[in-house]
Amino acid sequence: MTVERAEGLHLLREMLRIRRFEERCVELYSATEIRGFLHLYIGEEAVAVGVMGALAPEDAVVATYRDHGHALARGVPAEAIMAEMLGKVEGTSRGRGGSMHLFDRSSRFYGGNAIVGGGIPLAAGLALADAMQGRRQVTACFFGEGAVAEGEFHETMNLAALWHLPVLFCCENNLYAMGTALARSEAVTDLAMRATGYGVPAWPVDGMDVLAVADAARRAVVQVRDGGGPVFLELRTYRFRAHSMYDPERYRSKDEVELWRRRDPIALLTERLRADGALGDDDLAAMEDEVAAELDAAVAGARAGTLEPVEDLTRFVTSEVTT
Amino acid sequence: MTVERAEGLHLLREMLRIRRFEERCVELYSATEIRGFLHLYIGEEAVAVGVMGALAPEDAVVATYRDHGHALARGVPAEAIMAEMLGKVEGTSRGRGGSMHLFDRSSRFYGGNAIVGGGIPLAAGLALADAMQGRRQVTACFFGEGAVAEGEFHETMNLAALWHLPVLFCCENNLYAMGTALARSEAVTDLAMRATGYGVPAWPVDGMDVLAVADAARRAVVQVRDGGGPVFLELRTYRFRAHSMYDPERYRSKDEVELWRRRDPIALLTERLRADGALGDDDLAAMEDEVAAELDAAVAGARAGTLEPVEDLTRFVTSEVTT
Amino acid sequence: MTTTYREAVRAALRDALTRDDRVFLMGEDVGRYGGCFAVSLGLLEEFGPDRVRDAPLSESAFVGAGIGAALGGMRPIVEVMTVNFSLLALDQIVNNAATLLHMSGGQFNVPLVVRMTTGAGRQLAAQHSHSFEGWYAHVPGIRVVAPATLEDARGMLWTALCDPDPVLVFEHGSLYNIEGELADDAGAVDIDRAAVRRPGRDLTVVAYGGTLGKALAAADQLTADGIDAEVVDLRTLRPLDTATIVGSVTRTHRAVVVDEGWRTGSLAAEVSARITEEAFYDLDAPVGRVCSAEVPMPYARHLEEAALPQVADIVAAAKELGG
Amino acid sequence: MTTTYREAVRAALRDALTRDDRVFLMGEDVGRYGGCFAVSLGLLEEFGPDRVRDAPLSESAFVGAGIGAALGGMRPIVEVMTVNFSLLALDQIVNNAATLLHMSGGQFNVPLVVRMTTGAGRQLAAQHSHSFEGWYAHVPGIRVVAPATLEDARGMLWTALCDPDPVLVFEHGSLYNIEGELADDAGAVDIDRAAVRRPGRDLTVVAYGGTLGKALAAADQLTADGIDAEVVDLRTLRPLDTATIVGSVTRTHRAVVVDEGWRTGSLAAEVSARITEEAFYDLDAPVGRVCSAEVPMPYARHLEEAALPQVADIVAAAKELGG
Ligand SMILES: Cc1ncc(C[n+]2csc(CCOP(=O)(O)OP(=O)(O)O)c2C)c(N)n1
Ligand SMILES: Cc1ncc(C[n+]2csc(CCOP(=O)(O)OP(=O)(O)O)c2C)c(N)n1
Ligand SMILES: [Mg+2]
Ligand SMILES: [Mg+2]
Repeated sequence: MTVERAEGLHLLREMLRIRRFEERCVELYSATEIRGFLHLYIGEEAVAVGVMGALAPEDAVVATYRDHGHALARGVPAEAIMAEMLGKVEGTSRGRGGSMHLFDRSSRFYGGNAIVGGGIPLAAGLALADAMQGRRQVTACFFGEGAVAEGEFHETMNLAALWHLPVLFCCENNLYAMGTALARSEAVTDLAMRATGYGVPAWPVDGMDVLAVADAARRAVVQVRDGGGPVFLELRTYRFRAHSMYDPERYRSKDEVELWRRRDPIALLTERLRADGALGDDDLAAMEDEVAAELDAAVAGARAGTLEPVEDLTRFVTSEVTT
Repeated sequence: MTVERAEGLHLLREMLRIRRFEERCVELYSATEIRGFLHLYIGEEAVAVGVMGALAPEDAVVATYRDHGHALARGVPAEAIMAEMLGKVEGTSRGRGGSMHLFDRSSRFYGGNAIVGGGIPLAAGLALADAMQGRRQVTACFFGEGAVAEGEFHETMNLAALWHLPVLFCCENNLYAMGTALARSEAVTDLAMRATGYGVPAWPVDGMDVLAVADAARRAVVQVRDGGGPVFLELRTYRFRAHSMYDPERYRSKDEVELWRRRDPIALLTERLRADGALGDDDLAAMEDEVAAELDAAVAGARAGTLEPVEDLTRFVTSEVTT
Repeated sequence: MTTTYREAVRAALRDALTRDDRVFLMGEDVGRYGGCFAVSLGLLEEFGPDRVRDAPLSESAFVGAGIGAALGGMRPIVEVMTVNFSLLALDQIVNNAATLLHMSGGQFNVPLVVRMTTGAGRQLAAQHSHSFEGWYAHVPGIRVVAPATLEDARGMLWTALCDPDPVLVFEHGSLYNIEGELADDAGAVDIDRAAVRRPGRDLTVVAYGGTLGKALAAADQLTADGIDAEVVDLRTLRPLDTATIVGSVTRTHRAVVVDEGWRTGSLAAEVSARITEEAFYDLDAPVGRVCSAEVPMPYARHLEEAALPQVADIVAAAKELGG
Repeated sequence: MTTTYREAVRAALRDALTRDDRVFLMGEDVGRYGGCFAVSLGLLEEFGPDRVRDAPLSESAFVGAGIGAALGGMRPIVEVMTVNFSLLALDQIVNNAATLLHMSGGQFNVPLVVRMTTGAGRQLAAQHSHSFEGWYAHVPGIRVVAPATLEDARGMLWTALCDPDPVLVFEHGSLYNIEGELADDAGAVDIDRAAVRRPGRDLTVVAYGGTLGKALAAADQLTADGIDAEVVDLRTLRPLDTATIVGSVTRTHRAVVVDEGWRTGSLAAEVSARITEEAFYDLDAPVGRVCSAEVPMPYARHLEEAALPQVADIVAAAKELGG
């Protein structure tokens, strides 16, 4: 498939933003500026970047606790995300959600859910609301392959298929749920095949090739938006780092990780663009500089943010204005 | 397939026992001797009778709230079941369970579960215990087609397939979950096909033909007992009466019910045995008399039963002896 | 006009569906079957299958879909047949409905109404007789109401729909058939305040939902003993209207709290603790509790009656406080 | 020897797996990952994948399978990573584990142990910081324990496994790293009685699990104000050892109950109500409660600290009671 230069550079920049953002998070976590659980998206950038590119601004997104990449690719400002992780009022959730609970009304980003499978029924409901109100909108729902074992996945797949709901199910198959390999969690590991069992069109995608993801997502979104009912994408990817910040990684071999690192989505696209002559050394350096500048500003801005007054502890338990 | 006379008569008698038992229940319910919810098995007799015949005494059974047929076919005395519904100490559960919660330790009958899908995980656990203790036993788990939409069904199907557990899943597809037709509950209505999606061998069976059920169950049980892992049987049947004692039946047409009544499992087998010259009018009359006598005694015995003293209200909340 | 509690709820549903086309009713058998307790009978014919939506047996998916639909601009009324089954959807209610507003720093409120039947008294045994509304009343972010009168059955729903946050409505199964007079122009009522249903000088009896009638009957009997009891109907279980409760107790100096939940950890414990915290020096005797015995509900009628709070128990508890 | 709470739990698991081959550990990531809190690290290597069994992300299936395995003669220890996720298995625990013995009229007991982490304090936000052990303590048919010391972490498990009925063990996440001395021959301890961890004359502070340490610290601080506080560790949340609690309060005449759950409907409410019911005339002041603020747990450290019961809050509550 041919890649238009502008699009190629855009995809590369977006993946780079996520990669570098996550690396900043590691630093801030080690410096104990970020606390709690921190799940990095390093290695999986092509998935969020490829899918988000296919969505329209009025579409909706539901993500998991591993949500920095989704938020960034959806256009949530890096500074707001960073401020959230520093627990600041300027954060996406005023510092009340943290890394696992990023939300953004303006881009219809519905979080940031830390219960495995917990966000999936929400996506069906968002799609139901669109369908009942005659809006030609798509709800993209991200979840890991581990969630496929949850009852909430099953119930929602059936409901979405039964009611023909405009949901794009994006299964991020990174082969592990914490330390549990797919084969120890699913009797049938061909997840796209599993999805078709619900009568939902499904196909596997190379989740390390952002162009393949973008292409598959575009086709899927068209089908969903045109009233074709839900579509399921199995995005085959890999997490290069620990499940959360620290984990012994006794469940997979260094060789396996090494093998996958050779298919680093950013390296793959870089090669590709170089080969096409669409990317030169200085282009890349410039891009890195822009991203670094953006993240420097994001971290500085986040640090300069303010803390919610303790007197406001119980705000947002119930709504302050009637809608 | 040829039917051995003795077996044919046995199957007929067992189905007749259930049919007549349920008819007695209707009388006693109208007389308010039986209270609470009462779900009748009339029309579905071939399923329980056919499957139970394939099980060994040391096997285990998990049923639903529509459990009279399963209990009778498993050999639980009619009097104990009747006494349970009259709330007597002599009942299968000392009158504490009622119609929906029949239990019998001696035949490894684990109830009688009134949460749709709630018994399914138990069956996997019973099978796991057999497997871990090296017992070549089978656990038969009955549930309605409505339960297929529940998360507990999905999670357990995967677990049983993944761990290769000796469970015989018996899906009683009577086409309705209360008033909800299968097509309004499942996007894919071919349930046997759905089961194969979990890597579980599955096949549909004519649930109105007790010989077909018995044959399918025999083959399935052999496979499960020999370590072949779980098997799923979709038993296509129909409930001739309301979901529970009373229901408006606004969800299905009289014609549809009439059509299915023409495939009454008892009538079908009777014809068959007559045709084979294995059953004469007086054989049938004699059988009816024996069943009537058994049920007269059961009702009389149940009525003569005793009520648990109110002082014992909180017994059996925790065990009285350490096991 | 003379009407029943069931008809009052139905009138409220019809009214809501008529007034606001964002409102829809979703749940198991709410449509073709007419509702398992015949509450929504006729609404499918009137409003169509889109707005009176039969759901598969997937409690967590359709409750979660209700949350998502609320996020998407609809005003869903989700019916969970009974509180017993709501345990299967508890994750969605607790981890999503109740927390999304806060986790999103105030961005996403969830205008959802969930109706469910609660309580015992119809010999439905251990899996169909729970009273878990006290558990829901523990959760910040949701409002919990329990209509005990025709006026509240008719009027609470619309107010709940106008609430920007999730509201759970608990209808006690024994109330549907109660009959009485309801003003033709009966409409929305507040869902904030408890109500004094019977003024009295000597003792405060606090009750709600299914036990209000028993509390009033007990109050009548107590007059024979020269005890003039005041009966307070909680109406809203969260947030509790402590002012009305404490106001009454500071006048009467004695209180008995009636609750169909198991005694330990009951809502009655919370009411008792609050009364002691806020009116300790006004109390002439310790706050009494009349709750259910700590036993899974037995089927047998005499045992179920013994397990549930009865008028005689309330009378006895009241006399024990002396005065 | 010096050891940690984590090591004490691991020693208890190893001991149980060694002593009784019916015992096995089942849950998410208990094996290859070594347990999400490293509690079961090394046990897979020692006892093999059959007895240290990694389960898919199917909380309701593997908890239900644990119940079934217990029925089948095994002694399962099921680990649910955290109480937050246990909501997905609540139906199995409440409707099966807790009720089967009673529903079967005493025929089927469930010798199951379920371990889970509970509590907040690590900035894990609204979906990972619940304390629902109070809910479980509401349910007849199960025993609930909360080891707060090294001795109890080491000794409660074996006693729980000897119990013929279900026992839930709640380990507060903040305890795993506490270090201290444990006798080399430390073994089984009772799971019936509360313990006076610090004798005192002026006031009783009731706490358990994660709040015991704070209660003891508060007691130390109170000496400075000349208040000699007695600290009672509940240890077993169901059944509550009312005798020990009330015995203490009748001596001290004042009580403060500490509980990390939300205040409304907390276990502290039950303890408060019982003290008032049984020691009203011995009380010099109303029973105080120190619980969590009624807000989904915020991520930001200063807000989380403000939401949780702290030593200073206990000290303040104690002083408020005067004396
Ligand atoms: C219901 C539930 N169970 C367990 C957990 C703990 N947990 C958090 S992430 C995770 C692994 C999920 O794996 P997967 O769905 O593949 O997503 P990934 O982390 O690989 O992106 C687990 C078990 C949880 N958050 N929710
Ligand atoms: C979890 C749950 N949801 C709802 C109900 C109410 N209910 C009882 S039986 C039933 C229909 C079940 O249909 P199916 O599984 O097909 O079994 P059938 O009654 O047809 O034998 C429903 C909805 C329940 N008991 N449990
Ligand atoms: Mg994964
Ligand atoms: Mg059915």
